[in-house]
Amino acid sequence: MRGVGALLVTVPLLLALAGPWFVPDDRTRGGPFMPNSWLGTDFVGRDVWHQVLAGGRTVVLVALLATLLSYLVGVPWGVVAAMSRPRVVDDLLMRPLDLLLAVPSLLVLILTATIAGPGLPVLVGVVTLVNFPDVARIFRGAALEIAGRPALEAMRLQGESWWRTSIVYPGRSMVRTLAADSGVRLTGALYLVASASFLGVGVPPDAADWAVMVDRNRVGLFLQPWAVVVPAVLIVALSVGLNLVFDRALRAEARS
Amino acid sequence: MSLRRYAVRRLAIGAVQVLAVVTVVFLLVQALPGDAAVALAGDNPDPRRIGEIRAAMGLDRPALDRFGSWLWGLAHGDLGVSLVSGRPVVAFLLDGLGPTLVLAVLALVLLVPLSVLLGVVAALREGGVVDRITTAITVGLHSIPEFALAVVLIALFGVHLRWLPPTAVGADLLAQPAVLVLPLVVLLARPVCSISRLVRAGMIDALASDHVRHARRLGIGAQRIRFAHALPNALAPAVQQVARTTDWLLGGVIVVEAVFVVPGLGTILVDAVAARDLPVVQGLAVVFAVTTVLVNLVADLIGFRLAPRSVAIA
Amino acid sequence: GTTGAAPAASAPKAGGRLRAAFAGGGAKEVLDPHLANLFVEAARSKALFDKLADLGPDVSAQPRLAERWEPDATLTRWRITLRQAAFHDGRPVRAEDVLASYARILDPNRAFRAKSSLALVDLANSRAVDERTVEFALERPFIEFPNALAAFGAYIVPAGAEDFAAPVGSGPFRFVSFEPGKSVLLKKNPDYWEGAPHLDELEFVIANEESARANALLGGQVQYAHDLTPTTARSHTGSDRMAIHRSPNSAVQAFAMKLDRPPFDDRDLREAMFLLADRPQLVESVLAGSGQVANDLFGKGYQYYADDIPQRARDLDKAKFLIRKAGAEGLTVKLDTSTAAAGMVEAATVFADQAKGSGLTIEVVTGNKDSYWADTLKNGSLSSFRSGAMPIETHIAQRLLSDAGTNVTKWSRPEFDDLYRRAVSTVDGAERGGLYAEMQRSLHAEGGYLMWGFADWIVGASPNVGGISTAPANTLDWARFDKVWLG
Amino acid sequence: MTPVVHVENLRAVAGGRALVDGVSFALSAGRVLALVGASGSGKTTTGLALLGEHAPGVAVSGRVAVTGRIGFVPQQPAAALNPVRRLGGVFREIAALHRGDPAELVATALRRARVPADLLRRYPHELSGGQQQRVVLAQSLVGDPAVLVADEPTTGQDPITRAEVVDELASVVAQGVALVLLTHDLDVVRALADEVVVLRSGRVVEAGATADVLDRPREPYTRALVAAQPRVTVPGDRPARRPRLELHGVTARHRATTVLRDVSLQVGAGECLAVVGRSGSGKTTLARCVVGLHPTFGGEVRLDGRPLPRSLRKRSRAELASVQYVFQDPRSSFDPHRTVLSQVARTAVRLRGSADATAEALAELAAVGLDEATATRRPAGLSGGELQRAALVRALLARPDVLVCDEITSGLDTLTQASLLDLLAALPCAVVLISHDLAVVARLADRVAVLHRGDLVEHGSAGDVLGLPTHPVTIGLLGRSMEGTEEKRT
Ligand SMILES: Nc1ncnc2c1ncn2[C@@H]1O[C@H](COP(=O)(O)OP(=O)(O)OP(=O)(O)O)[C@@H](O)[C@H]1O
Ligand SMILES: Nc1ncnc2c1ncn2[C@@H]1O[C@H](COP(=O)(O)OP(=O)(O)OP(=O)(O)O)[C@@H](O)[C@H]1O
Ligand SMILES: [Mg+2]
Ligand SMILES: [Mg+2]
Repeated sequence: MRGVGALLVTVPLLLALAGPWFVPDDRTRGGPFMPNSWLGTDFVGRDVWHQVLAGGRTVVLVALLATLLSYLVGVPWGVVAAMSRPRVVDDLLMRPLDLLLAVPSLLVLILTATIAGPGLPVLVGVVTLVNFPDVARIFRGAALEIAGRPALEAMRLQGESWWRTSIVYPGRSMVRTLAADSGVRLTGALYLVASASFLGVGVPPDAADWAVMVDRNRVGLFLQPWAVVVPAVLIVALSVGLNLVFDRALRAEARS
Repeated sequence: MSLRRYAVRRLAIGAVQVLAVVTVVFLLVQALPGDAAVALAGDNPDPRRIGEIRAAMGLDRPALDRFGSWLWGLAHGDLGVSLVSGRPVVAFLLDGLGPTLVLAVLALVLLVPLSVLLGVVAALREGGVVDRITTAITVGLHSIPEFALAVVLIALFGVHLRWLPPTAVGADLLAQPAVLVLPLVVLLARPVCSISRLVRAGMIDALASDHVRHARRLGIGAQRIRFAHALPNALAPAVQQVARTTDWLLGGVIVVEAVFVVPGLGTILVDAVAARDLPVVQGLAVVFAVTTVLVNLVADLIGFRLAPRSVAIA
Repeated sequence: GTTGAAPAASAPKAGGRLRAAFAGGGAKEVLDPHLANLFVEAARSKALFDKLADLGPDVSAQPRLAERWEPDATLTRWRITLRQAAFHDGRPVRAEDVLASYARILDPNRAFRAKSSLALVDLANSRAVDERTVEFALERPFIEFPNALAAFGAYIVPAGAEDFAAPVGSGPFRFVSFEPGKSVLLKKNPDYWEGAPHLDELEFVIANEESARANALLGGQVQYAHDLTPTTARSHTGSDRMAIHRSPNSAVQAFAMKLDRPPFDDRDLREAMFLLADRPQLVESVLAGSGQVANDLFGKGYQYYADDIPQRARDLDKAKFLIRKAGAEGLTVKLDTSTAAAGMVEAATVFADQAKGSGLTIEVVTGNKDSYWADTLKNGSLSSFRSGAMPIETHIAQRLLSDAGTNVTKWSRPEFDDLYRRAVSTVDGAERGGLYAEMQRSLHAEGGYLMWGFADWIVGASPNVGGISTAPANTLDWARFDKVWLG
Repeated sequence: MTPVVHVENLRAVAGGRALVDGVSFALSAGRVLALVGASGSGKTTTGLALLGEHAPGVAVSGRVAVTGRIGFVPQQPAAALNPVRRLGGVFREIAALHRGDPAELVATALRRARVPADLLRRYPHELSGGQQQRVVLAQSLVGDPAVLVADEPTTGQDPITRAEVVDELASVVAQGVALVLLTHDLDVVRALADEVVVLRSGRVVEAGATADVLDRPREPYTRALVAAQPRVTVPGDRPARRPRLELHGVTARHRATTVLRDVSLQVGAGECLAVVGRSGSGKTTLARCVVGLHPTFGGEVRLDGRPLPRSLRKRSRAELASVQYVFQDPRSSFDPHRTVLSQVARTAVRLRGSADATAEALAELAAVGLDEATATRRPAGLSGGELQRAALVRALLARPDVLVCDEITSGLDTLTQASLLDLLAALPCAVVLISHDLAVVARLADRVAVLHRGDLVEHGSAGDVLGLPTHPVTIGLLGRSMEGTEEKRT
């Protein structure tokens, strides 16, 4: 098992990040779903291998960026809500999120995407929007618990700096929460990015994008399966690999 | 705080939430490009005709005015009529609620035992082959979008092997349960994965806890320890996740409904948004928001029972 | 043509229930034939109701409930004799019903789709001559009035009908039940004027996803799947579970350039665009070969189509030259497109690829699908375009006259309007044909539509279904279930 | 009588270190054996070995024979109760494992452990610490165990509860159960044990009858252990000094419940004020109001006549330095990721701007018996007693005017405790000492305040309060302490 996770992450990640440099400029077009080249052609007759090379960056970047952004917004949001005095700030910050959670995420997704139109920033924004309330809630809970810890109170009694009491110590204490959460969250982001294309959100319907490829090429599954199978396997490998790596890191951290 | 007072307070907050949600949805729908008249005119967008449609639908009234009268109706239990078809919104909701409820309820009924079973089995074999395999499968499945899984399952079991009907087209869901098998599998794949992982983690923690060790010392049998002592502790976080899954299920499993042709709330939602049929979207938002509030309330009450300590502190 | 392993049962057979899967509009669908908008609504209306005329295989008007029509010499009064037909409740179809139906469509407070086609009817001066004769007064001479009678949604309903919860029509099938967004069940009308249908029952079911329709057909859950993709057709060619029926020339695929604004107010640039398009490649990749190359003109194979105009082909050098001449070198043009119709986005990117190296850059912009047609009617300079079948005259009247409601290319030429007016008031067929040819020549030379292909309409059916016609979509024989049988 | 417990040459090894080394003893029914020794001497390890258990990473060898069933009352009863199960259900489950009428079995066990039957409908968190302890005892008693192992049953309990626990255990023993008592509380040993085994670093130092070992110790270690035990004595009056710290009408609540009502107190420079009271009476809350960790209280806290800001956040460095606090639970008051030394030294850096904080910290740590090797470990590598001392040094490095100590002696053996008390007695600053242990109070306090359910019920010089207690709670606390000291089983 050792190294499987790393391998599962590296292959798709490398393909995604470096792939676009290996796509030839003059790409030819043939008939759709023809088996004439290595991985055949896709639904508009483009070479699937070239599409695979070109199409990982958006998926991976959007998922990574959206996850990162969810944490960048959600963690401070939750921490500020938890640590704030007066407690009204907590309500002011958290009630609107309850509201967001009461609107089904799908409705939010469809409406915001329709309003904003396609584009990677929109996709990143939508995935972030769906994720960050959850992140904020989790980290508010974690921060509340940390704020009540005698260790932090002791530091404040020592006159410790804001930096150490509000950032370093809570940050260190939340690493575990973060690590446990981020594997699942990244997988969820990958999933959302992939689903968005089915709903017609975010990316143009013929973009070179692994998720879009899975959706648009599924009509040709019986004619030319590689156009679906290869990008799908890459997405799954990436998530499984990420989770295995995070799990391993967590277990290692727990042991130390 | 007593359970009842807690519930009443939560319901009051819930009512405010529902109001806020419909307001937000109204604003969002207003912000959509085009309106019902434009959508209805479709590829025949003669401006004169669009103007006539707009007048016929009453869209020439100011937005605030329309929202006001809609709210007034809501206060009287009237959800209004569809802009496009003129049918009462309630009739739409009732049409769509049936199939979605059948799917959602069945999915929930299967979800809990399935994911608990998987989670417990993995936890009892922590680090073993069974655990690793279930972990890899659950993580993998968790990242596969419903449409991709559905395509594969339909191609294999519906079309190639012909074991199961590939769609539910025109079928009465309850009379022909076979049509429900594939949609349910697709619907359950993700939640089962996420919840079973939560159960597994909770179970591992609980099995290592002092109170389980103490229960063992008292001579309580292994099965009782697992299911009566460790499991309840592992369930609390899972219940929250189930609540969120319910919201997802009721919120219209758009993809599953589209792929398997189940004319439920998800389909109505997509169609209504595409048609800019504001009253229908609003009606759906009310239903979704109310359900979400209720489901979360129920989850919290169950959580209260499962983790009496944490609620008492919070 | 029709392909499939097992040939459709050759001899018509009576009986059975056919289930037909269509894309729908969700729960917003209604059974009011005048409100019909979607294919499924058109097909259902056709099964339940009749129009006075309908479009034949060459997309020219053919008599239906009208047995015959005669204009007077001024072409402003039309006498229409109704066929002996009855509504499902046994009442005969009378002149009054016709007038009432048209009055309903033309109601100024409503917005039915056929209204613009029938707008030239002067209802106040039209009358019922007797039970089965109507005399229509028109506001201007119009030889193509039968096209209006065949307009989308111009169905005859019983006088006074307003509630269509259980519709009563004169069509080949009678209403049984309706679940919006899910299904409509009809049974045969044994007294249909054209002879009873073969089928006992007909059920329309809704499946918005193309793959769902194909899967339902493969799984034996439906016997007819409307509107399949070429890929599905290719996947199952030769299968013993699905026969593929293609209707050529059903939908035209195009790009629309606006003539009233830069950069396409420049005739050279428009010509350059015509020469840039590699039509065979577009047909090959976007339509997966299921279609024909178009020649920037609407209505291939339809009545009055000018097929003597030579086919355009790609000429990159000349296009480059023209782009330079128009001073458009280095220019970037936005091509608006959306998923409002199948293949538009793909065609846009393929075309953008084809324009590479020409000096002109085409940037594809994907817009909102629900408001796409209204948006592109007003905004932008270049957009994707697609249209179903209709008579060439209707195409011109609705899209190319100076005052046309949906003039997306902003083609506005007094002399062209004049030619049209002359054509529709010319009784002599040959002379009229000449005028249509002249109009098409000027459109071909400097019009705003870059029409690159005609897509086949693809329908899948169980191999045992017989009698499926391959007439273009939107014509009479398309989705005509009274002629279909289960073998 | 044949022994029901027989241990021979028990060894427990972890990572090459012997935690328990050659322990042997035997015990008959109805008798009590106490394992005593400093924290970390191997008591719990031995007790677990009797159950056939060991901590992960520990290898156990030797012979352990137990006749009949063995019950265990763990060191932290709260953790042994399942937070999501009502007590009744668990009791019924346990009863079902034994022969006899379940209701009868449970009722008997509850009676023997003095748990009121109406507690069965509750969840564990709805019980007080003492009740939790008795519930765990009752669980172990269902079905009549032959042997009971009780691990530190009185640590952290107030004198009244402690006496109750002792009574309970005594009555259990009277019914013929053999009891193995693991404790460092010599009062409890005197009250209960027939035999004593003294452990030091896992080895048996001395063993024998209680009276022999405790009253006539042979080994110097045992002698020191016994000698270091403080007694409750009534101190003489000392003159009152000018008040340094004053509390005026302090009222505090946790959410809706008021836990302190209108408490006014004062402490002079160099004085020691002891705050005593039963568990849950509000002692810790009072301390937290003073040090600024409970900012929502009503009333006023003054230092040298100037009001102190309620919240820690509003206090200046000087004010922070002048009022310091030693937490009740030392382990949780340290960051598990940094070394103890680095954490202790920060006080000197932040509050006094000390140039060589580390050296200063090391010196003071050495003064309380913590060498550099110990101090440079992370908190997990230190025993509870060691951490308690480190926490004290952390506070003292601020050179406070007022030091608030919350139960800083409860987890310590008598020797360590004695050295700590000496240190506290020598401090120049005002000390607020919160303690259950009236012997400790008597040794240090100039003034005593008694809290009961949030009310200040008695306040005065130590001599007055301890010598002539007026409030029933004070009398109860004091009486029980005296009893614990003087009563011996015969
Ligand atoms: N899993 C372990 N690995 C290594 N050392 C351990 C482990 N568990 C306990 N120890 C060490 O074994 C020694 C004896 O621990 P034990 O818990 O038996 O002490 P104790 O006498 O019960 O102390 P206390 O009075 O603090 O409860 C201690 O030094 C402790 O640090
Ligand atoms: N965070 C809290 N939330 C609610 N109630 C609390 C909280 N902390 C303490 N209490 C309650 O306040 C009362 C006083 O608690 P406090 O900790 O001051 O008692 P104490 O005298 O220090 O007890 P002990 O001797 O057990 O440490 C108790 O009844 C306790 O249950
Ligand atoms: Mg111990
Ligand atoms: Mg306390």
